[in-house]
Amino acid sequence: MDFLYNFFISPFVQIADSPLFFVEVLTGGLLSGVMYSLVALGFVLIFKASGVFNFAQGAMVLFAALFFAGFIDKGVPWWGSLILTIGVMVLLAMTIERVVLRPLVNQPHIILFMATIGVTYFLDGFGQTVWGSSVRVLDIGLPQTPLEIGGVLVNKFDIIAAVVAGSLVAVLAVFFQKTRVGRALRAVADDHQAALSVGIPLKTIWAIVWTVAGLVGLVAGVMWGSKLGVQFSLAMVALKALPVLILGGFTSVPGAIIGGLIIGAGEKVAEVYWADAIGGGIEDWFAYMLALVFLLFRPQGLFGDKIIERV
Amino acid sequence: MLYREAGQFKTSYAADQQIFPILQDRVGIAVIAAIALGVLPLVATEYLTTTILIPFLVMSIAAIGLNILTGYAGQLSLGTGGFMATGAFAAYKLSTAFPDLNIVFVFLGSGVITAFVGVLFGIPSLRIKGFYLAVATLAAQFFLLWLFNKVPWFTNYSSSGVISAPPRAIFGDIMVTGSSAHYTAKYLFLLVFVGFLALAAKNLTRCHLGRAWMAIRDMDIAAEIIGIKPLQTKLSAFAISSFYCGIAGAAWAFIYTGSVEPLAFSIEISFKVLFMVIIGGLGSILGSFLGAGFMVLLPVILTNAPHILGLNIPVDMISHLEYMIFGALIIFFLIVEPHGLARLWQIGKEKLRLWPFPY
Amino acid sequence: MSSTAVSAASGSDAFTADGRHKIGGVILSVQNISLSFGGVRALTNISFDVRQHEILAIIGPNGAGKSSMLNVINGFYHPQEGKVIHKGQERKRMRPFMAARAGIARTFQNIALFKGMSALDNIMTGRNTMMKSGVLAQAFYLGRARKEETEHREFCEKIIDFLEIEAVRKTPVGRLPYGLQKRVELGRALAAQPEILLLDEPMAGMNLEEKEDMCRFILDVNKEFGTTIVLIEHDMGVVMDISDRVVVLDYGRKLADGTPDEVRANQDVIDAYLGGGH
Amino acid sequence: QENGQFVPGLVYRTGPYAPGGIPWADGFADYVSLLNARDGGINGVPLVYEECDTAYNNDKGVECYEKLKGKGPTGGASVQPLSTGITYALMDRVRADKIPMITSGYGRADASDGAVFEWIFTAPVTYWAGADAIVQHIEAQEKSLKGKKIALVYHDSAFGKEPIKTLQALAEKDGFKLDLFPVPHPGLEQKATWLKIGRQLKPDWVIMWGWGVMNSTAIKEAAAVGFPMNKFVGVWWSGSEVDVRPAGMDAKGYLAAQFHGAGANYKVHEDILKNLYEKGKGASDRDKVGDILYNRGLISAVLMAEGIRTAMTKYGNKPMTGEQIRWGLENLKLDDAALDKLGLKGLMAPLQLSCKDHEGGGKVMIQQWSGAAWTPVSDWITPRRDGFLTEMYKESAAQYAKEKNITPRTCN
Amino acid sequence: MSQATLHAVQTASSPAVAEPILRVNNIEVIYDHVILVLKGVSLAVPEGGIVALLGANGAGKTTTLKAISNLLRAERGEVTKGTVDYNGRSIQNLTPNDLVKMGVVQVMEGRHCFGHLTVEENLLTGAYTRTEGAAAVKRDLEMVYDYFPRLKVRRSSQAGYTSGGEQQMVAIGRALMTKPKLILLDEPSMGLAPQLVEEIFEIVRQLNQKEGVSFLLAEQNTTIALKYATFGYILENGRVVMEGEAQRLMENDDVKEFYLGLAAEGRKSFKDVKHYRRRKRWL
Ligand SMILES: Nc1ncnc2c1ncn2[C@@H]1O[C@H](COP(=O)(O)OP(=O)(O)OP(=O)(O)O)[C@@H](O)[C@H]1O
Ligand SMILES: Nc1ncnc2c1ncn2[C@@H]1O[C@H](COP(=O)(O)OP(=O)(O)OP(=O)(O)O)[C@@H](O)[C@H]1O
Ligand SMILES: CC(C)C[C@H](N)C(=O)O
Ligand SMILES: [Mg+2]
Ligand SMILES: [Mg+2]
Repeated sequence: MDFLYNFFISPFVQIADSPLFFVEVLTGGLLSGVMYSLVALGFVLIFKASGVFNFAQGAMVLFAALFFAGFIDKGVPWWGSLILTIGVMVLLAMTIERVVLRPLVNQPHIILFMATIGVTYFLDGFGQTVWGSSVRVLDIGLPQTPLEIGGVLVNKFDIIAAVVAGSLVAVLAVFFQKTRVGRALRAVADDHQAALSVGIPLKTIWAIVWTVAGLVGLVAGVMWGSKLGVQFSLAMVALKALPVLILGGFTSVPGAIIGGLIIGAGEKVAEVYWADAIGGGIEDWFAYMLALVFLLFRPQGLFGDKIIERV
Repeated sequence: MLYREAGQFKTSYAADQQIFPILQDRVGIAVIAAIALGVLPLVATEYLTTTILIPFLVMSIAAIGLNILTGYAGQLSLGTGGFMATGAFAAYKLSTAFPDLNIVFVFLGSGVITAFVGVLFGIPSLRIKGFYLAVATLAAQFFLLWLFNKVPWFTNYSSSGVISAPPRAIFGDIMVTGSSAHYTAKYLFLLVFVGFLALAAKNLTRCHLGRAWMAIRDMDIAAEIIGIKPLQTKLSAFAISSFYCGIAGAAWAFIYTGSVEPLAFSIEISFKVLFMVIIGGLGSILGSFLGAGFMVLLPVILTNAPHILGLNIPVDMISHLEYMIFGALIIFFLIVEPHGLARLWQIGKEKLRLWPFPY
Repeated sequence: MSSTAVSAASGSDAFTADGRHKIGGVILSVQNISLSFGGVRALTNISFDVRQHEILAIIGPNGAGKSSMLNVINGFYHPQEGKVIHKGQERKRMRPFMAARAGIARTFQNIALFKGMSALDNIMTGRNTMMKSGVLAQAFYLGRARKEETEHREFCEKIIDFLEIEAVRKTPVGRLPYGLQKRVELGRALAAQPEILLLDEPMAGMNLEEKEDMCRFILDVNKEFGTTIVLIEHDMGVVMDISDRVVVLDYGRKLADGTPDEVRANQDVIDAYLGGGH
Repeated sequence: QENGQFVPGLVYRTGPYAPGGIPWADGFADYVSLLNARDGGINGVPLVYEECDTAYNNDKGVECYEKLKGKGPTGGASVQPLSTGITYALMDRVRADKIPMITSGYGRADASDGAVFEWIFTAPVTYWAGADAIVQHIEAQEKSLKGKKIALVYHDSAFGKEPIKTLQALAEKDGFKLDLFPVPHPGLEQKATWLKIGRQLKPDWVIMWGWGVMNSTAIKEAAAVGFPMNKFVGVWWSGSEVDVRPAGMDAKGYLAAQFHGAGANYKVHEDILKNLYEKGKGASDRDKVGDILYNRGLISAVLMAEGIRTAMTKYGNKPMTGEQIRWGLENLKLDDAALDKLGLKGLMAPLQLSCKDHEGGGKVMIQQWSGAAWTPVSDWITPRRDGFLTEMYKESAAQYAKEKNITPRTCN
Repeated sequence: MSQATLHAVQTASSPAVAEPILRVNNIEVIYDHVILVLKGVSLAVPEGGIVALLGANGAGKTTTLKAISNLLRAERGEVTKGTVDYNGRSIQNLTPNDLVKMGVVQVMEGRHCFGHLTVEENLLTGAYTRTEGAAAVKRDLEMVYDYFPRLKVRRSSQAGYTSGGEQQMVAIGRALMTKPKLILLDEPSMGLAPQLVEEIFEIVRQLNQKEGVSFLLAEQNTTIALKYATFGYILENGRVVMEGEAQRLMENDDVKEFYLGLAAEGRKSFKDVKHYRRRKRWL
């Protein structure tokens, strides 16, 4: 059977034939996985801190990038644009808290999830009303050139992305685990009402979290935007971040990055070596299937908090 | 005084267990049925029928399907689009492989096939829960679309991957699918289908299967401890939900657009149906209709509103505003009533019952 | 609830003077159960028997492992060691729904009602295991489905009468006050017509009057149906008054096992649990 | 305007494909406005143009079509859906409604067979013709295709799959090896594809059938694996400014097949700038006039307008119905003289439609991105229709006719 | 309303004499815009007092407490009439966070622990609003551990995995960590072992006497509540039907019979309660 050969034998023959290429695919995959992590991180942040599955994270990536690129196009220097965009994101966070979250406090998670989809639509529409739907080129001087290390081709840009994501993860992990606010954030995620009852100010907490998520979104937006140009499709990278998210666990900051690495590497290797057996273009679902398989063994993702089941 | 159940005593449990125990409700349903069957076909224009009524009915089926899974059984799913695609392609294969098969059976058959697929993707739900499951159902969504796109057998080797509905008739010569079918025939055919499906869904949800679903939804561990088999119950929800989604997909391809490529059932459809269910009301069949109506009408109204108001706004601006208003309205409705339009309707009824005294 | 059906059928020697079923042989026996979670030893080598028709109370300080014990009996927790023998058969690696199907029903410490459903539907759910009509029959509400629904509804209405919750039968349970929720939960367990009923703090959060009612319900169930009852309760008044036997747990260990009076007199129990006031 | 000719515009200025949809729609709108502003419409019949946003989404496209088809005295008497997917979705409907559908450079290639597809016009070129032209160009560079490796990177949709059949036929005929690389919508992630192409397969040429963000991503990734740009040819929808600009200088040397020229140095642009932009009535930014997609929208509008104009020669100067416009299109002849008169000389190749041939013999040229502009690197290439493509059209159309119970009409 | 019974217990020494720290004036609460639950409840907690709020299930005790601590909004309930004053200042428009800062904290019915946080982290969230530095917080943490040694044993377990009673201790301990001046305790004894119940009330008394903390205490265990409280209110069906000093309430015949289980003949065994008693209502 052709299929069996293509599925079970040929990929390994190929790998053995040219191990260097395999390493290249692997590193390429790992590095592009990091780009997903950047987006997934925003999700994790909000989920961990308020129990809200923020579908709007993708829209926030686009939104931030649109404003940043838009200001630059208007002739504002990059640092000025950065400050302005940060201002916009803070404003956005406060608005979301006031208009969406506060009236929906203590509602079931699915309702909040739905509300964030509402936010997604609003942001997509708003960003484009202000800045239009054409592509904006975002060039902040990140090097795009390929680099050969020991015969393996890597992209400088990807390496920078990895460094950025790594540092974000480190900072956020410490923030959550070790600080008073971090603890309060996790409390809010567990029980809004109880958090209120001990005097945790949901208002401030949410404004903080959404601002931070907005800033993480900005970073992701700048990275993705300088890769693809700033355009509507940026909002869709959220879909690539979701499997990363469940694989790593909704509540784990380091999980976001490790999930990203696994998904990135997994889908690239699969696409390169198994496309012959099962047909190309599998990247779309492969990540989800991979995540699904992991979930069957760990329903809370690799690093997520265990789902508490008690009676 | 308008809406009172007082005075309508039930003398037997059987009477109390009717679908609509209250007289006013029964009258209301009868009126709606009469309008849908008798009045709308006569007055609705082609535009109205093809862009509002038919998609409304199609989406209602899908919404009922998802509501069974998510609203009743509590299994959050984003795979609706994938299941609808399965229904569409199954219907296409069935109707082209058996050209003499009555279109009613084509639809039912596609529902059954989708139910099997649904069960397959429902298996992980035993272990995976909540948002994890939701994201996992995306695996079904993307995989199924990819499959129909990739394997030419599903499209009878059409080079573009697009399938189009073969012309089929009921009662011998009334065309209901294909380009020569009259829109009113399509509408009525679909309406009858929807009627039966909605009735069946309502009945299922108030019998023991429905209670088992809701028990699993509300507290799965407790449900299991009082004797409900979780896997069986969840899978039955996946099966029946997918059955509905499959029929919705078939109706979409055969009656609404007439031709589809897999991309038509993209993740956006999944979200749309989820919206309908949530805006309409989780765990409510009526809500499925309200949600579908809301979601089908809203964009049409929004795109036409500027024109009607005599405003001259460029289309891109309209679209962007539409997005914004749409998003804002979703948030607004969730805030007003997180349990959806159906609950709003119910509160309205409760107020009516107390009327004229406020409490 | 009408008692005629049950009591008329039974011979007189099966009953005590006050009309209760005589306590019979061992119906359920837990033997050498040990259960730990990570480092926490919830249960250490616990054994006791439950006899048919008796009311057995389990008491002990908070965190002693009482609820865990019920969870083991239910098959929700799987002990690392020991076995549960139900009607002479060892149950191993049991899934929770099997216990229910074998006639063990239960209520929960933190109310575990189905919040989105009405009181009536919650109670009807208790009878789900007995309903067999198929999907199509249900979808079109035909024949068997219709008959079943009506029959079981009648039974549930009896329970509703018995528990005096007629007024709230159609109210979503999430909106009911705590005490009524507890009652609905009891109703749901009763609906299954269990042989053994496990009650986890059925009277927590009730005032005296309601506790009296609840005791009455429990005693009546035991009397009329001969249901064996295992009960966790912190109110010593209740425990001492209504139970036939008491098992005392203390941080995973069994401290004592005997009649209420024996237990009350046991110095270990006084030190560990009852405190000076009792 | 009660007695104008109603022109529906199914466009997309929103959604993931908006960056490409906007310039096309602007070009189309500007040409319609130009006719109204400069000539008072067509033969004195003003054009009433209304857009509806489809977001490149099939069911929205259907809704827009239904919404617009009944407007004006003669209805939306011709449509251009600007999407292969929507083309498929409307195929049955336009037949039932008797509305000609013009799909310039997209849609279903076999619809060129006017005997079966009475209501669909594929002028000036189809994807099959485009694929053939690209292969011709490659052959011209390589001398012989025998043993060469060509990869096709395509948008995994009805659109992207369209050229496969032709390329496979050519591969067999010319002896090259064809490898297929589908990219799922929207095409944000292509690293694996390009690693495989650039580092493992190392084909001689890569052909791309992409649209939207997929294009710029592909160019970037190709550059990242060091694939030479001058061996990388896109179809016309992968060859606009918005596709190459985000890639910066990496895109320099990239090739694209076009069925019209770039730039604003034609008479028609002069008119547009004078009659519209100087009066502040243009639809686009002034500096985007003449962009590839802008010009394509413009040409699409020209085809429609000339179809109407031709129809009026037979039916008189009043708003035309769908059936009349079909006659007009089937008798449309745009030779050099006609193009010159329209101010389009050099912008596109001449063409002539007929009852049988709804494609009209359009030509293709290859252009190269210099880093700042598109410049032609080939002459007009004539796709090998006779004996090759027309046969394929016919065969495929016949199968469609059978499926749909259509009896092909006889064209004389 | 039967005025006779009301007057029987109402005494001149209504707590209004001492300046109350909390005064609730005739509030009305509606859930979901339609369900009227409180129909005009008034009560007062004197500075340094322990006031018990008694009543059957569903009488509206929890609702009253939530109306005070402003947690109602999260349940889609609202106060539609009446006022709530704390230290003479209206607090209806303050957030729960402001209230906690001002020293008003509620221990919610049904525990509501943060399941994923450890026991110790749960306790520390209680100190969120405090500003006096880590040392003071540490001291209070030790104090809570002294009160509840069991929590110290379980300090690093996730609260979601602790037993019902342990969670109740966490909830109370967490509230103590806010360093409150007025604690709204909702059924503190629920699910606790008898000797712990005593201990909890001892803690209440200690805090009250040593630190001057005031308490408003919704409790089903009437006997013990009245033993420790100075003043009591009895709520039925969303209305206050009886109020008076704890001592006097305990002596009231109706209270004795329905809430304390002391009929004229003395305490009855639960076993001997023969008939379901029809509740005697004051309404
Ligand atoms: N699933 C679990 N994971 C970890 N620890 C657990 C789990 N279930 C119970 N425990 C621990 O086991 C011990 C016994 O708990 P259990 O709930 O049985 O106590 P209990 O006797 O019912 O106490 P209470 O009277 O307070 O309800 C507790 O310390 C609890 O923290
Ligand atoms: N969120 C809610 N929505 C609707 N009704 C509610 C809600 N919460 C409480 N109620 C209703 O308000 C009434 C008073 O409830 P509340 O919880 O205040 O009583 P309680 O005195 O605390 O009773 P318990 O002793 O059982 O705790 C009850 O009838 C209950 O049904
Ligand atoms: C603009 C378009 C018509 C191109 C597109 N990709 C298609 O569907 O063919
Ligand atoms: Mg317990
Ligand atoms: Mg309460």
